[in-house]
Amino acid sequence: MTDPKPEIARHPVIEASGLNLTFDTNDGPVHALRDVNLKVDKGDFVSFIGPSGCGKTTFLRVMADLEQPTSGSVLVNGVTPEVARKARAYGYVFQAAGLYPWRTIGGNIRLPLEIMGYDKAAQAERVRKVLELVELSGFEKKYPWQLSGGMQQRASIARALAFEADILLMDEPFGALDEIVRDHLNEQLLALWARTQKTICFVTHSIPEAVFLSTKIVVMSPRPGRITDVIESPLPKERPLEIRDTPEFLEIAHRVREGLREGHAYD
Amino acid sequence: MTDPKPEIARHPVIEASGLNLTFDTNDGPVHALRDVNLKVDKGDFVSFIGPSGCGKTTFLRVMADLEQPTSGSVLVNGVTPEVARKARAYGYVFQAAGLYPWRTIGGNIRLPLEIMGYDKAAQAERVRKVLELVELSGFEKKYPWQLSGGMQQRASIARALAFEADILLMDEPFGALDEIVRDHLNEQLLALWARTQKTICFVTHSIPEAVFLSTKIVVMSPRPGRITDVIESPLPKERPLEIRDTPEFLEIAHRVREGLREGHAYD
Amino acid sequence: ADEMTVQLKWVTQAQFAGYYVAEDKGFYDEEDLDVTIKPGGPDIAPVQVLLGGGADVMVDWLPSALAARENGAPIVNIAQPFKSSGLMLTCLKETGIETPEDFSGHTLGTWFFGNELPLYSWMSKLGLPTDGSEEGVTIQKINFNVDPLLQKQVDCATTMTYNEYWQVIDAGLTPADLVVFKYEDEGISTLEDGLYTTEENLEDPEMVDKLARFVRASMKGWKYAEENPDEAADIVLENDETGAQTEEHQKRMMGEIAKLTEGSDGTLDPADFERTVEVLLSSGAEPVITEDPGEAAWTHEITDQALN
Amino acid sequence: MRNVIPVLTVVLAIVVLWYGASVQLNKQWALDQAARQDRVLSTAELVADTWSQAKPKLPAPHQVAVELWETVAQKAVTSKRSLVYHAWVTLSATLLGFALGTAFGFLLALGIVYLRVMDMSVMPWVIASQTIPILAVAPMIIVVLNAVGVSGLLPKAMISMYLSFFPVVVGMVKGLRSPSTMQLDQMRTWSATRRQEFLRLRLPSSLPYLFASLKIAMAASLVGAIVGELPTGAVAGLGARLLAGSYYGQTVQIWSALIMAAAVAAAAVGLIGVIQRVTLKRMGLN
Amino acid sequence: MWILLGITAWIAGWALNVWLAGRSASKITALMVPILFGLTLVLVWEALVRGFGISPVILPPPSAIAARAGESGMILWEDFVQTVIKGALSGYVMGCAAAIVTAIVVDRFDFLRRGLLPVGNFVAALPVIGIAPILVMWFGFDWQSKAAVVVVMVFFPMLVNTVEGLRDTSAMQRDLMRTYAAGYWTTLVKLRLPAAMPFIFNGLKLASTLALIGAIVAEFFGSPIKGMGFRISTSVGLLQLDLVWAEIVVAAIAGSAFYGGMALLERAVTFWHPSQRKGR
Ligand SMILES: Nc1ncnc2c1ncn2[C@@H]1O[C@H](COP(=O)(O)OP(=O)(O)OP(=O)(O)O)[C@@H](O)[C@H]1O
Ligand SMILES: Nc1ncnc2c1ncn2[C@@H]1O[C@H](COP(=O)(O)OP(=O)(O)OP(=O)(O)O)[C@@H](O)[C@H]1O
Ligand SMILES: Cc1ncc(C[n+]2csc(CCO)c2C)c(N)n1
Ligand SMILES: [Mg+2]
Ligand SMILES: [Mg+2]
Repeated sequence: MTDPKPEIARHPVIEASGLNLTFDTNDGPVHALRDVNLKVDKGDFVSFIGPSGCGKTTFLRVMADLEQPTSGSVLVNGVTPEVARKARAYGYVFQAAGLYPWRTIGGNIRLPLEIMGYDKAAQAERVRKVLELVELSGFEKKYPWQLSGGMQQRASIARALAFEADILLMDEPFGALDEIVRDHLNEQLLALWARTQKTICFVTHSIPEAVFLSTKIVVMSPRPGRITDVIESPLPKERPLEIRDTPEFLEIAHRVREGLREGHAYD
Repeated sequence: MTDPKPEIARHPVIEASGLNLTFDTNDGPVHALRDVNLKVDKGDFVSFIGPSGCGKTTFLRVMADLEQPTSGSVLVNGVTPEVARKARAYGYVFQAAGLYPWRTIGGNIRLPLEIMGYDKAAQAERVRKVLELVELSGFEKKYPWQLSGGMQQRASIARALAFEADILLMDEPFGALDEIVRDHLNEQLLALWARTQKTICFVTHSIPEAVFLSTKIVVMSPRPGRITDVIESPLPKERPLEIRDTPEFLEIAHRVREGLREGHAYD
Repeated sequence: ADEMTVQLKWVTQAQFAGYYVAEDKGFYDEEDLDVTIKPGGPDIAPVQVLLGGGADVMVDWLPSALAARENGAPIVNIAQPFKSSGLMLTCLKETGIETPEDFSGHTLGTWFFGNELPLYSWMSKLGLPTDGSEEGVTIQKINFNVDPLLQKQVDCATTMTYNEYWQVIDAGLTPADLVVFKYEDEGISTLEDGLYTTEENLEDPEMVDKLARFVRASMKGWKYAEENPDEAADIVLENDETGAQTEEHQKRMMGEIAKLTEGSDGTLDPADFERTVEVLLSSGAEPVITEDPGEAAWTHEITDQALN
Repeated sequence: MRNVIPVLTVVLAIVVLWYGASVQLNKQWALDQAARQDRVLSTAELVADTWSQAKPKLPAPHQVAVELWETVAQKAVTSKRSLVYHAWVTLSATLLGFALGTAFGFLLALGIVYLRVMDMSVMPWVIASQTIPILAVAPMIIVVLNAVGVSGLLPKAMISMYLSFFPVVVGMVKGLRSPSTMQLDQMRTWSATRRQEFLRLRLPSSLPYLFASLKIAMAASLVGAIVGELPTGAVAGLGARLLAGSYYGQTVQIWSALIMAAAVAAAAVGLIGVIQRVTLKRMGLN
Repeated sequence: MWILLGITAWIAGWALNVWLAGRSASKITALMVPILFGLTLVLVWEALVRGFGISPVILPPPSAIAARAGESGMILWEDFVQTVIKGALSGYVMGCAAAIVTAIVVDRFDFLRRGLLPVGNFVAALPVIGIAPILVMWFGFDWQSKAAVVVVMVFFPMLVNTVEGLRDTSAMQRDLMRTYAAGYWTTLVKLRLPAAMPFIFNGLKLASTLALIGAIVAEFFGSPIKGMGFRISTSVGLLQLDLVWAEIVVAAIAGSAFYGGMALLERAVTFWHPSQRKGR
């Protein structure tokens, strides 16, 4: 998204303004989000990065109406998250795979389709397609525990892609995978995103991953959880893996790393 | 360990020859390790890297006498793993923290010391020292669930360091940590290793981590699990974080990546 | 003093007044006996206690004693303080039953454990099938209380002249609301509360002597109780551990009991024994005894020795 | 404490239902009695009568409350007519049986966890043992024990034990096996002895299961003690009260004995709950 | 002599089992070992009864029980039908169904959960032997009152287990349903009930032994003149202990089979649960 967009012409997909969220715990309040402002446009690929406990998950959950902000507001496509959720605007990939053990891989992917009332034929077709996408064709009849951790992760990504939600919220989806698989899935995700014009919010701990994937990188900092930097990526939409050795790439990575370091207590 | 060592003069710390391990499962045998040969010398820092399911954990478990090889042999300090285990030669850090919830952090670290019959004063002294090492002083009285995931990981590392085992077996100890914390702990581990001359076997999914830490990088490949490459690192023992930008470093990283890629089905 | 344990057939009540009186009045002491009286209950089979060594003598009814004997328990009647039977069938008048001929189509509740046999033999005498058909009667097992009658789950129920009948009255029904058939009158009576011991005990002369002394003292107790019913009832009440008995009820019970022990000096009348066996064998139902046990099941040895 | 209002509401609902049920179940007798005396009852009279019968099918709550008050508060605790006395008799057998059952169940669980033979052979029979109706066997147990010279509190306690060991075995087997493979492997890498492994790992991790089992075992033990009282002459104890009440159709007495039994059980179970909370808290678990 | 034989039988049986258990675990050894153990117990019983000359009216030897069971097959069958099929099974089905429905309601309304469960705990502590006579008084002598006792006995364990099970979904699994905007019923059917199955089966297994005992015990307090409880209670009075034990054996077999059946069903339904999977 290097070309400038007419900001006013349409609603931003996500618009958080003055967002605060405080958890009340026994040892006092935890400020998970403090004065968070962010605008995400249609087709953006936004990465969230920051130390453990800085509120990345919480922010995603607020967008998905799984958590209520203490003050401030979030608008999704100009409506509240609740309305958006009821309109089934989201595909959510949780930090852990979270497949239902009593359903096969196919059954797990079919679950949201059943709930949303797709007919049988459409269900089968979609399951086939997304399984292919994450390279799990042939595993449809297996149960989750018969798959390795990485395969489970991919199945859960497939589940979120099966119904065509416009907004994808992904919480460290590639956390448990090794570098090679991760690279591979990064490429796949980018291709999918380029093809479908989805808006993606993506949490990661990996700086290269964030830089490689995103049009916008949000750096966060803990206690209280807040946004410390928003970096618009100048990288082109077409991104071969080799782009990671270009100076632009390293530059952005450096900026992210600096931002991150500020959030830590060391040095 | 760039200087050549007299190989015959002393026993290698770990010597695997012709090692095979097959798991019998319902759907037939799984070849977790096939014809594995490896020699680890005293003071080596060996990293194991490879795709999920290639037998890294299994290999570490065989060394620690937690799994019996189907054929072939492993010798630890010239004796069988069982004898070495009974002589308490190992400190083992498992993939997950695995702290006992009913003991405080201090209590958890004290546990192996109690079992090995250290006296009270020695226990207290050692607990204090290792807590300092992993920067958890002040958390001795806390229970595991009162700590963040990263702190739990560090506590479990401290537990393995508390009794002075000569061999440290670490299975993805830094898996759940973000980049900054990880860098920090990498430095700490290197310092400890340099100071104590321990032999360390270290499993990781991160190529930079493996290259940064090791004197020897073992690349493995799945189905059947086997060693495909053993890379002796030419990097000096003194390793500031910046070494990661040197050409030598990138070179080795490249070689590891290539080795890894071969183990995968893609491209 | 010689120790001795007696196992009763039922809970502490005036039915066993003779033994409590003998204990309380020192009649056992006079015979140099130290007697322990164990109360019974629905879950206690006195025979088991006797054979298990938990008691030396037991109070039991002849039908169940004979059943036990046939099943391999070598027990013998050594005395029979109760001359007549207190069993009867109590019916609600409102059901229209006035004579035994009216039974057909009704439900008769009886205790089991051998108590059902006289009823079966009565029914077979009357020619009434007991299969629950319209022309016949339905036999229903009831527990040792009168609730089923009061709640009209049965039309007639087994009662004792000295206990359950009065519970019906106490519940608020009047004798006019009831029709009773005494087993004694219907010719189906069987021998109740007798004293029994094992064949093994009877082979031991020392034990025989002890038993004779026990029977002598107990009969003395019974005769005292007959003559002083109110005092006997008080003694029973004092010995009741559950604290559930009432004075009024026990005094009345003692009065009724006295009628049953009247005329017995403790000696078993062989004719009564024969009659009981006959009733049991003629019941037509699943028989608890299949053959006449004959004279092996009773002895006069103890009573003869006691009464001399 | 935030449970107080919901609990009170439910209790209130039960009491209301109870009063209604008393009317329903007792009215037959009231009507019959009236008919026998040629009287006609008004609704008010009918209701009043059903709530005050001497031997109701279902006594009204206040009748039970009055009986409880009279037998608990207004009698010396040593009196045979005091329900506290009877409750104590039952409780003592319960506690002894509970202790025996817990110990036995614990040992059995140890055997099952550590000995492969026992694991394979004993468990099905432990389950089968619990399908035997104890009420049928209790008299025989009492007699057999009597025959070998055991009498008094112990036979009753044995029956309590028979009922209470089962939940302990099941819970402890599960609990002693609850440590993860990783935790067991850790112990191996430290080459801990079996004893150390048991004391430092298996036992602590089984405690939550143990407490859950103990609560069930305590309730079962009370049932066992009551069952055990019946064939011991039913001279004293809540079981004896139940029985005596049943011979004489004293429903009010039955119900107050029942309520007392439930209260004793609830108190004993509650006590275990307190111990559980204190222990687990000291161990840092919740 | 007999006592010696008993001790020998015990040692031999145990040794054989140790040997069997030491060998690789096949289906056959898994079945053989408990059967052998049971046989050993029976042998020891027989030997002890004969050795100590215990009267058959106190404890009959297994041989006598077997003989009696052979003779009285018809009676045993009739009693089995009356007690197990009519009483226990119907009560079990009603009680468990009612408990599951109640659990769903209780789970829906937190107020009820907090109010009902503590009170239910108290009610569950009421001993059966106290409740049975009352229910027999209310529901009559036939199987209906037995079913009622069974309902009362199984209801609470089942309720507690189901409530527990319905709560046993992870926050993530529930959140996933929320992101699909799934309604209460969809969530119940597609997530909470399947997730609750291991707990529900725990309850069903527990309830299976309770049901049988409940039905038998209830018959002690009033029954038509058939039924296992009836036979047991009256035969004790007649000292026909062999018949009593034959009934007890039938009860134990029926109960174990019932339990085993539930365990098999559990295996089929909750095959996915870690406790049902071997290895890792
Ligand atoms: N339900 C909750 N109750 C109380 N505190 C909470 C809750 N959920 C999150 N928190 C706190 O809010 C803060 C932000 O948590 P969050 O899960 O959003 O972090 P995160 O950035 O996703 O971290 P990670 O990288 O570990 O996933 C943390 O301090 C956490 O302890
Ligand atoms: N107990 C077991 N039974 C059967 N198969 C097993 C067992 N343990 C491991 N395996 C199999 O052996 C192979 C090697 O497993 P291992 O855990 O060593 O992999 P790994 O290299 O540590 O993978 P990861 O990166 O996921 O930790 C895998 O295919 C695994 O499925
Ligand atoms: C075999 C047999 N066992 C027990 C009793 C019970 N019982 C003994 S005496 C008595 C009268 C109580 O008022 C009762 C009910 C019985 N009748 N027959
Ligand atoms: Mg998170
Ligand atoms: Mg591993």
